[in-house]
Amino acid sequence: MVKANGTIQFTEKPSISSTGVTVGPMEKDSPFASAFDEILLVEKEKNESYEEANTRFIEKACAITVKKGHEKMENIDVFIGGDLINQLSPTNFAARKLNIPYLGVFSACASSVESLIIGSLLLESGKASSILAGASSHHPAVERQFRYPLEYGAQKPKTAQWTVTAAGFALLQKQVKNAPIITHGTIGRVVDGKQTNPFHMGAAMAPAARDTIERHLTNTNSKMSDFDVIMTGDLGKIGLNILKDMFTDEDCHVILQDAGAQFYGEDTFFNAGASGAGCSAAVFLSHIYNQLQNGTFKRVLLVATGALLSPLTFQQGETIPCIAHAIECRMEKRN
Amino acid sequence: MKNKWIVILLFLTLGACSDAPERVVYPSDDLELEKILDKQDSIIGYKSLMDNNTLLVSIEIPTMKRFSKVKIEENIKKELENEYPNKKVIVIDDLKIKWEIEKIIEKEHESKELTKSIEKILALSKEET
Amino acid sequence: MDQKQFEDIVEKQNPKTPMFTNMLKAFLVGGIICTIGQLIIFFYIRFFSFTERTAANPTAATLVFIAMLLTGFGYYKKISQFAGAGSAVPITGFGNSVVSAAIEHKTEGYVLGVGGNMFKLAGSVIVFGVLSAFFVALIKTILVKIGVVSW
Amino acid sequence: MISSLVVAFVVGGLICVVGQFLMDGLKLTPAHTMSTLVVSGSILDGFGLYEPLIAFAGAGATVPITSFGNSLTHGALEEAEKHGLIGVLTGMFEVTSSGISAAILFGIIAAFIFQKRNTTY
Repeated sequence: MVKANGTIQFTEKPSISSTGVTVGPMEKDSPFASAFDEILLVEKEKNESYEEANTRFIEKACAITVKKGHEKMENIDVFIGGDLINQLSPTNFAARKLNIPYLGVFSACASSVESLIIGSLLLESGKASSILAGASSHHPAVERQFRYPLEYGAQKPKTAQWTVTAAGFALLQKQVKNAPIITHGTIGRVVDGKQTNPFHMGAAMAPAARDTIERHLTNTNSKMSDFDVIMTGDLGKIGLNILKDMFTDEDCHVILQDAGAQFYGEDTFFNAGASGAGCSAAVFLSHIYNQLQNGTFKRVLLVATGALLSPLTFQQGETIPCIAHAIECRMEKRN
Repeated sequence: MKNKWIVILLFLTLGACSDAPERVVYPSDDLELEKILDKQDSIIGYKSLMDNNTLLVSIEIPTMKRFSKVKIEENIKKELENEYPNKKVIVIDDLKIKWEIEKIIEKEHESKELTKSIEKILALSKEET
Repeated sequence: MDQKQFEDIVEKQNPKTPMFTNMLKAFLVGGIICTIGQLIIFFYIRFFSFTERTAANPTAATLVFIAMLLTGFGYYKKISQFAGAGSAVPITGFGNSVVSAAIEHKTEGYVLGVGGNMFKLAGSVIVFGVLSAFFVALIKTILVKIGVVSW
Repeated sequence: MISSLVVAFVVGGLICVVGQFLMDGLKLTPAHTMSTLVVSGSILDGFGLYEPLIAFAGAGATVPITSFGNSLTHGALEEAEKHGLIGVLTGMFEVTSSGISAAILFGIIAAFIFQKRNTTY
C-alpha cells in the first residue's frame, strides 16, 4: 500500500467522526472563531503554570471530541498527540489523566497531521477501532521556550509569526457515515532551505511544503485543480507568497491557502500571521472539517508544516530543517 | 485657546528654572578675584566663596564647551593658584555646588560658619562615584 | 528548483525593514527616556546631597524601578515593539531584561527559577562589560607604566 | 537647564539610533547589540572620551547601556592609578554597582509581587 516516496493510500476509509477545538483568549477575534468548539477566556488560571494550562487545553479538547462523537473515553483505543514543549510534557500529562494507551509524536507544528496519519494507519491495520489524535500549542509556554520571556521587550520583525493558543483533536473511526474520509497520507521529508532566521519560519518551511505537495500530486496522479483547496499549516502571509512563487502552476494562487495567514485575519499586530501545532490542528479540524461536512469542499489536501529547530541548534549556528506532512480528505456523496 | 495658555505657562515655568548666569564673589570685597574670573571667556557665570584657607569657585560652562569641562576647570584653577598661593583652590562646574554656594551667600554666614559650610561642600565634591 | 532560485524568491518576498522609521522611533523614545533621566538627575541634585557626578547612580536605580513597574504591568513590551533599540539601549532595557526573566521563571521556584535565570538575557552584557573593562584597563595601565600615555 | 535636557535628548537618542542600526542593519540579536554597545562604551573610556561625553550630555550619556561599560572601565582605571595592576581587577564594580544591585533587587521584588499575565494586545 505504501507507494514510492511516502504516500500511503488508505483503503479502509478511516474517517474523522468528530472533532474538538479549544482556543485561548487571543483567538476569539479570529475569522474562524465561530467554528471553534470552545473559547477559553483565560490562558492560565490562577496558580497555574503555562505548561499546566496547555495540558488543560488538551484535556478539554479531548473531552469535547469524545462527547461529540457519542463515545466514552474508556472505549478509545489509542491516544496520539503532540505539542511544542520540551519532551511533549503537556500532552504526556494530559495522557496521564486520560489513562488510555498513548503515542506521543513530534514534528514541531506538523505534529497535528502526523498524529492523524499514524491514527489512520492504526485503523487501517485493524488493530484499533477508535483513535483520538491531534496536537496543541500554547502561546506563552512556547514563547518562553523558543524565544524570550513574555514581558521582554524585543521588537518583532514583520516576518514574525504568533504561536496560537489552541488544541485540536479528532476522533478517527472506520467507515463512519457522513464523515470526511482520509484517503491518502504523505509522509514528509526533512528539507533544509538553509534559512537561519528564527523570526522567519515561513521562508524556512516553504521548501518542505513544496516538496510534500509535489510528491503527493505526483504519487496520486492528480493536479492542483483537482482539489478544492490545498491548505498549508503555518507558513504565514510571507511564507505563503514564497510557496506560491515556487510553483509554476497558475491555479496555485487560488487553491493554495494557509491556515496561519488566515488565522488572525488582517490584524497587523500578529505580523505575518499565526503558527504552532495548534494553528493547523484548529483550522483543519474546525473550519475545513465543517466545510467538508456540509459539502462545500469535496477534496482537500491538508499540509501541516513544521520547523524542526530548537533554541540550542539555532544558537549553535545550525540552519532550520523543516518537514511537512500531508493528508488528503474527501467527502463522499451522502447516500 | 486653552492649549496656548498651557504652552505659555510651560515656558514661564521652564524659564524660571534656567536662571540667567550670574557673577558673584563672596565675600564681595575681593576685586582681584572678580577681575580674573571676568576675563575667562570659556565660562558664562561664576560664584565663589572664600575664607582664610579655601577658595571655592563654581563656574558655569556653556553647554557646547562642556566636552572640555575638566580642562577648563584645571586652567582656571592654575591661574587662581598662582594668584592665591597659600589657599586651597577648588574650581568646579556642578549644579549642586552652585546651589549650595547660593544658599550660603543668601544666609550671609559669619566667617566661622562659612568655613564649616565650605568644608561640607568640599566633602561633597570629592565624592567620585 | 535549486537553492539559488529559492533564495531569490525569499529575497523578493521579504518585506523591507523600515530602517529609517525604526531609527527615528528609536531616536525619539530613547531621547525621551534620557530626558526623563536628566529630570530625575535634577531632582536628586536639588533635593538630596548628590552632585552632578554622583546623581547618575540613584537615577539608574530609579529608572530600573520604573522599568520594573512597566514590565510587571505589561507595558514595556508594547513600548519596545514601537521603539526597538530606543527602549532596549537605555538602562531601562537592562532592567526589563532582568525583571521579565525573573517574573517568567517564578513558577520554577525562587532559587532555581528566579535566582538562576534572572541574568539569562542581561548576563552577556555584564560578562562582556567586565571582560572589555579588564582588557582596556590592563592595556592602558601597561601603556602608562611604560610611559606611552598618561592617565 | 533646558539646554542640558535638549542635549540629553539628542545624545541619548543618537546612541539608541546606533543600537537600532546594529539590530536592523547588521541583523544582530538584542543580546549581541547590547554587548557591542557595552564594549564600545568601555573602549571609549579607555581613550578618555566617555567622561567628557557625560560632562556634555549628562543623562544622555549615563542612561544608555554604554555607560555601563564606561563605569566598569573607569572604576578599574581609577583603582589601577592608585594601586597598580591589581587595581584593574578590584576596581571594576566600584562605580557600577547601583544599576546591577537595583536590577537584582527589583527583579526579585517583581517576581514576588507580579503574576504572569494573560496575553493581551
